[in-house]
Amino acid sequence: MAELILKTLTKVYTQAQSPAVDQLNLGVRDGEFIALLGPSGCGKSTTLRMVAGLESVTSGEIRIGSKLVNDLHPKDRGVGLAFENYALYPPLKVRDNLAFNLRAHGLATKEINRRVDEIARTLQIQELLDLKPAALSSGQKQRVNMARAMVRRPAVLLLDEPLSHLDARLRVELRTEIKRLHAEQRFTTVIVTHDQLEAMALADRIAVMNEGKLQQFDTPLEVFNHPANEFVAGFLGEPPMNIFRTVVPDSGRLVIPDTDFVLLITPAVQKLVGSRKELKLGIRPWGIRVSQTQTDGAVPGVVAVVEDLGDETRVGVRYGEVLIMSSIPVTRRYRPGLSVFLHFNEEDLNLFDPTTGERLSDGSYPPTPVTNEAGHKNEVQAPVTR
Amino acid sequence: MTHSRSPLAKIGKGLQILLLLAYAVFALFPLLWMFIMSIKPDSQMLTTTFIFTPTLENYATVLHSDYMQFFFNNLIVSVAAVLVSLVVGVPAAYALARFQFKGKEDIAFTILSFRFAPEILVILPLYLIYQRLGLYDTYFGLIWVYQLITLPLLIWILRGFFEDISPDIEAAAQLDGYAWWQVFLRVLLPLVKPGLVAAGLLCFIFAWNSFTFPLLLSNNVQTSTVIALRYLASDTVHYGQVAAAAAISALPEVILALLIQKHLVRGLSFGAVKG
Amino acid sequence: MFWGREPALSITEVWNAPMSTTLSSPRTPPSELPRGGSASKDSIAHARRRRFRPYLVLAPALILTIGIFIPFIAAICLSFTDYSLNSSDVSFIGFDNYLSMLQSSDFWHSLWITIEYAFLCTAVEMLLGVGVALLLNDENIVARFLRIVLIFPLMIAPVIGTLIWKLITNPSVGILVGPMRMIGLGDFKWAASPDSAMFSLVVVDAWVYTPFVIILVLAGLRSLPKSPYEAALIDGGSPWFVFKNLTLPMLAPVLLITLVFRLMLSLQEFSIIFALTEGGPGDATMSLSLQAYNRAFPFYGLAEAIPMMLFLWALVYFVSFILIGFWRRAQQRAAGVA
Amino acid sequence: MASIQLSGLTKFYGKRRGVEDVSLEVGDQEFLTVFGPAGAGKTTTLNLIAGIVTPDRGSIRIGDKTVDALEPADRNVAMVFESYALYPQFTVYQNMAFPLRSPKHRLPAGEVEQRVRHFATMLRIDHLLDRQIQALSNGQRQRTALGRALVRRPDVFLMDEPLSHLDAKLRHSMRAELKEMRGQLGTTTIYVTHDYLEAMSLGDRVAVINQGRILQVGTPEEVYFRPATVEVAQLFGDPEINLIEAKIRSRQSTSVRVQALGEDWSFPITPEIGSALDKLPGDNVQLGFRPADVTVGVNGNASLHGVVYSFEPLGTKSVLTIDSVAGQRVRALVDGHRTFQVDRRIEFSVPSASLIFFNPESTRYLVRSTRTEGDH
Repeated sequence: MAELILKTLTKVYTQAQSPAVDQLNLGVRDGEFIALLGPSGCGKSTTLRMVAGLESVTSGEIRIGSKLVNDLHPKDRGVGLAFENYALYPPLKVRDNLAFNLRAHGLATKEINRRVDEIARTLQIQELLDLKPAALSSGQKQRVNMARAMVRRPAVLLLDEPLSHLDARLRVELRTEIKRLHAEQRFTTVIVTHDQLEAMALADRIAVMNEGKLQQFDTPLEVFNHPANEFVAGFLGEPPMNIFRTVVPDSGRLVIPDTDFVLLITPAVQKLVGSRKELKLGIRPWGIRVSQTQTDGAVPGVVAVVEDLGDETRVGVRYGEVLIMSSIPVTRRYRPGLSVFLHFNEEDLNLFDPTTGERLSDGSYPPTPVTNEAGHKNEVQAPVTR
Repeated sequence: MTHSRSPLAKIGKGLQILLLLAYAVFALFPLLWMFIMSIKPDSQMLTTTFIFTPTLENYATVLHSDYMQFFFNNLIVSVAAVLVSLVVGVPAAYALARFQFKGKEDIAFTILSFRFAPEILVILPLYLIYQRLGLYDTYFGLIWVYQLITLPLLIWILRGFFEDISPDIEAAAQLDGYAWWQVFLRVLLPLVKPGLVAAGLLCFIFAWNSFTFPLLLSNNVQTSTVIALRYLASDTVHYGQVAAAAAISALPEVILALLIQKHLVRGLSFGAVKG
Repeated sequence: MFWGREPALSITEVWNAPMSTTLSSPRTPPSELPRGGSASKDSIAHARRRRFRPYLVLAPALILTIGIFIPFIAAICLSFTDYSLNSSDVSFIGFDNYLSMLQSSDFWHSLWITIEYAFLCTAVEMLLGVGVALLLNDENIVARFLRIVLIFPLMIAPVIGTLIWKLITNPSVGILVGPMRMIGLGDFKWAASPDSAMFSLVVVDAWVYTPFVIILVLAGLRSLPKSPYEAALIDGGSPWFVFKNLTLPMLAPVLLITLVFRLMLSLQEFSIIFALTEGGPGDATMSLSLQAYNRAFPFYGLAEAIPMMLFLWALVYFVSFILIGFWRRAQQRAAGVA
Repeated sequence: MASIQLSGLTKFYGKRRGVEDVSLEVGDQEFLTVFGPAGAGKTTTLNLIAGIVTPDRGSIRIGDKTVDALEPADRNVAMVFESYALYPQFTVYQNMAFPLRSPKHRLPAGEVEQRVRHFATMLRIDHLLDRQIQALSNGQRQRTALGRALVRRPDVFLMDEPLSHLDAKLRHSMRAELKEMRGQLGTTTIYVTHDYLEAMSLGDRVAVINQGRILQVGTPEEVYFRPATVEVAQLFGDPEINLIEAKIRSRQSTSVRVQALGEDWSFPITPEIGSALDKLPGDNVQLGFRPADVTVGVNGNASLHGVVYSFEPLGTKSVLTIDSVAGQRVRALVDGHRTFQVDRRIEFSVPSASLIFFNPESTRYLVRSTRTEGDH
């Protein structure tokens, strides 16, 4: 176990115009679990493969522990990698798959068996040891894949999209297992994923990447609640954050042109807006309250879509090209065509510069609501009672 | 991979290239030699190896001889054989790829097995029948028997190409209001066109190369492959002309081979290995 | 793959899954048939129409090939007669042709030659081909160049290839005479001597067909999944360890199918032998095909030739049948099923 | 416009069951979602209706005619394939116009042009009409496939997982757009999906199918709040519903005391629940409750105890996995602002109104409190 440091790590493929990974700086503490999160092609897998030594480094440094590993052979870096497509050795039994690395490093058979049995117990794959990979289900393959990465007790454990090929039920199950396993074993772990839920659930910190560049590196809640820019805001959250362009005709109002959308803003917010005439407004569906009664600052609209999804209802109101979705407690009340009012929770407003996409911020706003299990305040949504 | 910087790895790399070059010499030198001979005048044939006065005389002689007649015979028979195979084989390949029916695999294997029956075994009875039916020494007779070479190959290659097309596309076109044969003509055929071209060319090459069939089932209507060999057996050997004849016969194939390189693996293995 | 199919692709998985199950077991009853019950009359007619469609589409190809199948049956019939090309009366003589074949030393000699030829050619080509393919599976300029041009010997007619080798080894104009003399083999006679005729044949056959092996094996190598090798890189296995434990088992199906093709064709090779030695000198390279040819044509013994060819045909099928069995098992093993 | 009637549809692929005895009625202009996991028989059902696959048994009516003997081209249904099945050699325009140039649906060139443009505009792909299919993103391909189906104005729409290959963000917005568009089209639609959110959001009714058999057909509220079987309950919701075995210790008219999760607890019941429990053969009952309904550590009056096994924040919500006293794990969906330490002891409770009762032997639905379905 060790810390992992990436310093201005860059990868340029010869044919490509722009770098696959661009000046990436990242420090992973000993025992920390971080996620590289981003859409496909954002450079997250390339980063992971550079750390593993499967991809050469164009410039920059990779340090594991305090050792520079740029030019080290993959087998000498002390990393374990769980491949996205499992990459198990098809002709070998599970046991031999797990023992491959230990044998290559010349461990005694007795020690190999002990280690294999131990990791098999941890990942609950004891009864699979004498099977070949093709006989395994995808969930089992993934467990073996992880076991193979962990059996060598790596300094850094690398997980490449470990859950992406599993069905929903297995995904949730294995996600919990990984989280628990990390809590117990505290491997320094880097997970690559495009699934923001996975990143949020598992990681101590999330590094959001796009087009080879690091967008934000922070704790899940911070990334979720205070996205550094429009990209991060749009990428995290399901259903996605409503992000749309508004103009500021005069102080104190945000407007979608040619529609009924007129949002009154407080001086505090106006201060962030400054003298801009245009900006991107982002608000998560849970930050909007829907009602049939007008209150101060409510935006009128007509219901376009209603989705009843069991534990929640989603109501969509259209303003020209913009469909604003809100998520509210289950209710039978709303039907398309109904006139309603949308109340925007000020704390949940995210303002982005329309050209750079950067978050407008004075450094302090808004405060992060933090609570613990003893009591909770700031409930965005009233508890559902039936 | 990125990790081969040790001296041992460098030696290995050098050895690898050396061995490859050795094989390249073995594989290519004979062809080069054929070309050298073909541009060597008869007078210098026995006295020189690499240094001589190049000439196109051998080619001129061959091109003005009756060899060209045999060259065109070969062309006619091979092209016609491929065309017949295409007309008959494309629907068959489609049926074997898509439809589910009784005896499907048996039919497919029967067709394939023709390719692997000893040619002499086929020729012996055909020789008699061809003479009875007046097919001996005719274009038609050769075109028909060439089907043994071209048809199994074409059907098995194209079957793979048809199988590569998602069945959804076919279903979509049917739902769009087209009968199954219209779907076949308007949607599927354009999609397998690359495969069609590759398979057709490969069939042509094999038909062109055929030796045993024209040797034994034809006499005056002869192909260049057979005739080239006879040149060498004749009493007054003009080696340069033999080499030129061989080069002329080999040239179309070398060009075609380069064209279909991408699909060659599939073709050579009857679809067993997808390259 | 043929002879047992690959699993379908993921997108069309649902659609294809049932298809591939029927495909792998050719004798499953056609699934388009209604199984009784409450299917309406119309739908039965509909199903019947659909059922005949494939045969309709296949018919031309079948007619054409069956047209050639008829002579094959004729051949079997002829083999029970004393038919020959130079006499007009034919009588039924039962198994005489077969019995005399089995008693003839020519036949056993030719059978031995056939097997020797096939074994030597296949062995040389497989070893050389696999070796070269492994060396070629790399990105360097020589490999890239060779990958393009190595198919030339395979593409030109084997007879033309043989012709070229005849020129090369020709004692008066051949390029090989000088070098051979230098290494003390000045009087090496190639195809002209019974001692070296088989060697010469193998050289020519290997020159023509090694590229075939290379191309298939190379394709096999390139279709191997990359990620297990990356895993092995991180795990740190030695090259030999990786080759033995990963490459060889995963490549086995391609190796076997290549072997099948080469054995089947070299067992019945005719044109190279005919062009280079015509079975000679004497009967030093008189394989079954040549033997049958000689009986049937110069000596008019058509009916005697047919049993030999039937025997050869049976041999080819027997060998390939066994090897295909191995191939199927290797496929499963490579996929990790068995 | 037409209704659809499937009766006793059965299709085996060799020994493998595609669907068995599927009977279903879809009303005119109804939007029915068919929901189930991979390999449940959803696509087979669509293929049977479209005529791509012939049934072993059973019959299909579209409108007032039986279509069993009709070729796919003659059934006047349009289908959106999961793979999109676009013609790769054509442009977007040619793909969308293809049905209108067929012998069956041929229209004059002018009208073809007008219709293609109309629907392309509606789907916001009008600027892509001259593009080759290879040059399109997944979302654009999906819209093109939808467009090709829409131009036909068929009797019936069949949609096979049209959103499944889109990324999560696009899937949410396309779902909402599709739902908005539904109203404008008014064509009978069968929509296949493995995403329960899609099934509930889009469907007037949901047909839940698994292993070739229909498990339940009902409104989204019915299948979510009154699942016909434990299996149906497990298919809806993420994380999955909690299922526990309970032993009834004692019962009054308005409350019941059970042993479950290793503890004794009691909760109030309605008369309806009471009479359903009376009909049970033994003392055992299976209880289901959704993670969102679990309340954790409030007011000190929680009746159940456990240890935090794992805590996964998801933003607005977090998943809390609790090791109960009996060792069985319970998942709770808690507010995103709360944090929990692994291995800490906590208390939790399950509101009685959220409990779904199942017969433990047949795993069939018994009863739940009438105050459900979000009547607030």
